[in-house]
Amino acid sequence: MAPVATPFFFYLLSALMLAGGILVITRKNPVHSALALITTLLAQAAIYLMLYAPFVAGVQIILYAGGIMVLFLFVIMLVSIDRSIKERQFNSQWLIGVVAATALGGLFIAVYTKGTDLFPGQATLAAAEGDNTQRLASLLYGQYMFSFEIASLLLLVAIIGAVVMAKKRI
Amino acid sequence: MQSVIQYITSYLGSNQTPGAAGNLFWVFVYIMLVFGGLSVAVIAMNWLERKILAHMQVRLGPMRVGPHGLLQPIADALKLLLKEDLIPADADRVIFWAAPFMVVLAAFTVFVVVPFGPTHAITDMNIGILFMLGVSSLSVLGIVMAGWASNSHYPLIGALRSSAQMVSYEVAMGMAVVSVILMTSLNAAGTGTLSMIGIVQAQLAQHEWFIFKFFPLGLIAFFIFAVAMVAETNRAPFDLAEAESELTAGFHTEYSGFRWSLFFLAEYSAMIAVSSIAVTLWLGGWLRPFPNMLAGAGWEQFFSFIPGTSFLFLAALCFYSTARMPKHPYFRIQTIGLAGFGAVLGLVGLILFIPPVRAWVQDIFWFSAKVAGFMYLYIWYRGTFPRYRFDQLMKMGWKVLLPMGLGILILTAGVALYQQNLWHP
Amino acid sequence: MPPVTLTTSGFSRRVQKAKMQSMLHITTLHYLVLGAALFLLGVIGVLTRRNVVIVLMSIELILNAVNLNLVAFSHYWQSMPARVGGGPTALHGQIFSIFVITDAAAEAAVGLGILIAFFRNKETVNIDEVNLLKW
Amino acid sequence: MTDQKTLSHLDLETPEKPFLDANELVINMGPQHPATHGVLRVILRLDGEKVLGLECVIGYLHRGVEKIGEHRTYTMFNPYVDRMDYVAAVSNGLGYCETVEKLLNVEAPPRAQHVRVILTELNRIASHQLWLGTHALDIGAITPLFYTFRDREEILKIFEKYCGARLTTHAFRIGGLQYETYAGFEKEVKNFLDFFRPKIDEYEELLTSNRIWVERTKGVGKISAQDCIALGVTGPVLRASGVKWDLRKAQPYACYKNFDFEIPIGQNGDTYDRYLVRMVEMRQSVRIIQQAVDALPEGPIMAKVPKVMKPPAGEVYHSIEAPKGELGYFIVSDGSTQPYRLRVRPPSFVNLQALDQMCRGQLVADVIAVIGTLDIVLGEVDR
Repeated sequence: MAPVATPFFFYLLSALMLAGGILVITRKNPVHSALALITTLLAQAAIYLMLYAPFVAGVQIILYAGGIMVLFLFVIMLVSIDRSIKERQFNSQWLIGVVAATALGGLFIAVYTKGTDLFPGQATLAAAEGDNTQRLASLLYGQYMFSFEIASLLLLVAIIGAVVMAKKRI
Repeated sequence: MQSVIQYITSYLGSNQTPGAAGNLFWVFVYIMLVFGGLSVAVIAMNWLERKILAHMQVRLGPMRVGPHGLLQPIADALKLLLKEDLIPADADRVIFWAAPFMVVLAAFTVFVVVPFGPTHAITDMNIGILFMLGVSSLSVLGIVMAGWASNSHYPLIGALRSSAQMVSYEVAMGMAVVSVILMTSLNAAGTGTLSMIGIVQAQLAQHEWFIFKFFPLGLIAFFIFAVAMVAETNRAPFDLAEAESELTAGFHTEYSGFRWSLFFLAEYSAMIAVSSIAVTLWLGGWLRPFPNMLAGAGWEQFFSFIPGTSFLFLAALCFYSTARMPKHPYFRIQTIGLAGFGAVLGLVGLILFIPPVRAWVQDIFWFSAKVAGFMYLYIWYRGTFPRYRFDQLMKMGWKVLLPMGLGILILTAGVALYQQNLWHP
Repeated sequence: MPPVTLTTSGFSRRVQKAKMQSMLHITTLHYLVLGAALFLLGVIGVLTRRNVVIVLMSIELILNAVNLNLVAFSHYWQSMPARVGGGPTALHGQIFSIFVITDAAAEAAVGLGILIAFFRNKETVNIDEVNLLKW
Repeated sequence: MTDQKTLSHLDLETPEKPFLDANELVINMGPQHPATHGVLRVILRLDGEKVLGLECVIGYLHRGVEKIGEHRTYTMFNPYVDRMDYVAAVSNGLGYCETVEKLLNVEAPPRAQHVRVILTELNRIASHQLWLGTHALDIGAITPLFYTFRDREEILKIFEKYCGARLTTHAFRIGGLQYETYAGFEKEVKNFLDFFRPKIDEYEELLTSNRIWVERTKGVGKISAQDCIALGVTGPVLRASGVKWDLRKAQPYACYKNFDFEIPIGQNGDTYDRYLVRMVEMRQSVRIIQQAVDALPEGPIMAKVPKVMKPPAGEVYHSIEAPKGELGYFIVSDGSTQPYRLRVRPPSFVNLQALDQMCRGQLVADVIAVIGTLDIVLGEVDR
């Protein structure tokens, strides 16, 4: 299917993502932050679809929005947040942090304006999305087999680590 | 004007879903049709659940509003819409407001890829089944939001239970689904598919519904999914999240009126959604029984009469009940109403006998009939089973269904490799 | 699906001239700028917030910004000719983003596990309080 | 005192170390809650879903029945006792009438005693049916409720035909019965027995071997025989813990010693055993009623009691085996027409204090199951 009104959707989704991101780092209540982050993640999944990466979009929804964020919400509800809402929200070095981030932002701006030549000017259509999943699968289980196994090992370690951490006594 | 008409009619000849054809008008029509049909199905399900459950429990169920309580769901809907919409004083208003919409959104969006027929789906996605599982997993967010925003203990416990339950059963569910996707790859090219339509077509091509594939592997995978889907939709015997005897009503304790009805709507459409996944993956989707074994024009003719006949049967049932209505004048309006309902059903049945309609409606009929079977199972479970306890539920999910799912996955992969002659030890 | 046509070789300067048009023409650069903005938001969150949960969420933002870049580049490479390593099978960016998502899941699980242990001992979620190696 | 000594091993006050200190949840279950069987309020201290301890708050249905008794004559107070355990009103009446008879030193004639046994046992079945339906409903099985209510209706019909009331029957009088049995009473009771025997199998078919039911009830709310005795728990709860104590056998009243029946006991003292004990008790009740109807003697139904009762001064305690446990009445008479002091020992009230002991360390869902299995009636707890 040919894309419809690409610029419109791009700007809409970008606005959603940025608004969500700003809310994440400014809300007092972590639950509100989490919901803003979910908005960002869903908008990003839609952007993946625009980039002809349907499988990554699906993984983004099922893993990030459906899995990781539920975990976040679960933990937020487990730790009582009433007291932390009343406390100071930003740490004492916040000024330094903002300055550092601004410097980094300046660096990005510099790179993107000076180095425009390095980037393609024209958005191009990728090949058929129809076999995206199949191609990804053959890459993942072929060329990247070893990395895949390492990733599963990482997950195993993470599971054991999380269980040990959450146990009654350490 | 001409071009508009041409744009609209250009789709009619194509053998694609409107989404794949990129025809916005027909996409819109299909969305309206699917969601309208879904709403009607939820209303019908509401009435049927109460009647069937009542008859299982030696009582009559709703009898007052309309003949045999047929108008009861409408009366209920009116009551819910007119009820005061309460928001607790200490609730988080925005999240409290947004939660039911989140749940409804997740439950309805899933239907975008449900294939009611080879071309009767809003769109066919390359990642169809992944999309369905992903989006339906979003409803847990809405439930958690509702439970947390109510700022009350019972909803909070309900939400925590529900999220833990849904996340755990999704894993077992995924295992069962992956084993089906492995089965779709048993063709010459050796490539499987995640597309919902592709999965049904693979069943047609392999001359076998996947529930019977590699017997009993397909059956066990189906069993795992059938258990997990009940847990996923928070229905009895896994309705811990809204266990009315423990948590009053679980995560929607503080909700009333319209918002509560949204949760209700979402629950039933989620039931229909997971049932249609099960039907698509294991029971051959829109395929009629024995499409290969009993092929040929004669059988084709025979099976094409079944939709109309079943509607005529329902109409006959209505007329029988009309004859049994009390003859007292007090019941006159009800009797006429029931007869009218029967007449409408009969008319629909007769329309379904007209040849073009007969051919056209086949797929949708078989798909709906299979989904309706699952709906009956849901009601049956509710009438029969006590409720599981939370730790038992978790134990079952992680210690029974997940290892079973893993075993099935490995075995299916092994058998599939063997069949493809790819097994070179 | 309309046939895919490569109108430029990829290193075009023409479009850049027409600023307005470039705004309406979504290029890889647009995605990169979006990713950079998201990354900065995440960095600010990590550096300034006290609440551990929100710091962890900011890290998720950073990872997502990286993912966006990866997928955008993967899209770009798919449109490149095969002789420089492009073509429809050049999906390495997407593969990498899947690994990043896996990594994020592991990070969230462990991070939240640590958070629970921390909260149980200190009864606070402030990152300033984490100033001992063992408590 | 001795009580303190017996209770000390229960260790009811020891606080458990919670999992997350800050996350200890206090939940008010009731007084408006679907599963507390009336207006019981249970304050639960939870760690996640694990119960660290609970406290029952009672008195929402207190009507001062005992005080009312001191201001009414012996005859006038008789209907009031029906309002305590309103699902087993006949048993309450039997206990009260027998206590006053003991005080007056009269005995009801044999025919009256047989009818009393028949009605009391019918009421035991009705009470157990109501328990079964609501208990199953609490655990999530909704269908048994409708089955038991359908069959309980038959018993209530017999009551209605006999004394005109279905719930608060006021069936017995001090010294015997007021009404002779109606024509066809014996036949109807026998019909009911024949009708009811297969129904018990029907209930058991739905539950006894149901996997979920067994998992939900086995090992839940365990209480040892020692704890039961220390806490004064009686009735099916005590018997399910393995103590063969039934007042119908231990201190036979009415004419129970004429009948042949078994006392079922359990072994583990868990919810499942209590369920089984009550199911067997229903079967045994059927057996008793059968014998009582077969041996129903002819004769008078009322002993000679004075119109104005002035029992001799003194005190008396008499207890019977009500469906829920030992129902005792303690009456102090000062020789006037009204009791000087009247005290009821209700089984539900005493059994309820075992709730904390039974629920510690279990989950919220188990609290519901345990409240159901104790078979409490709040009218009797609060009086």
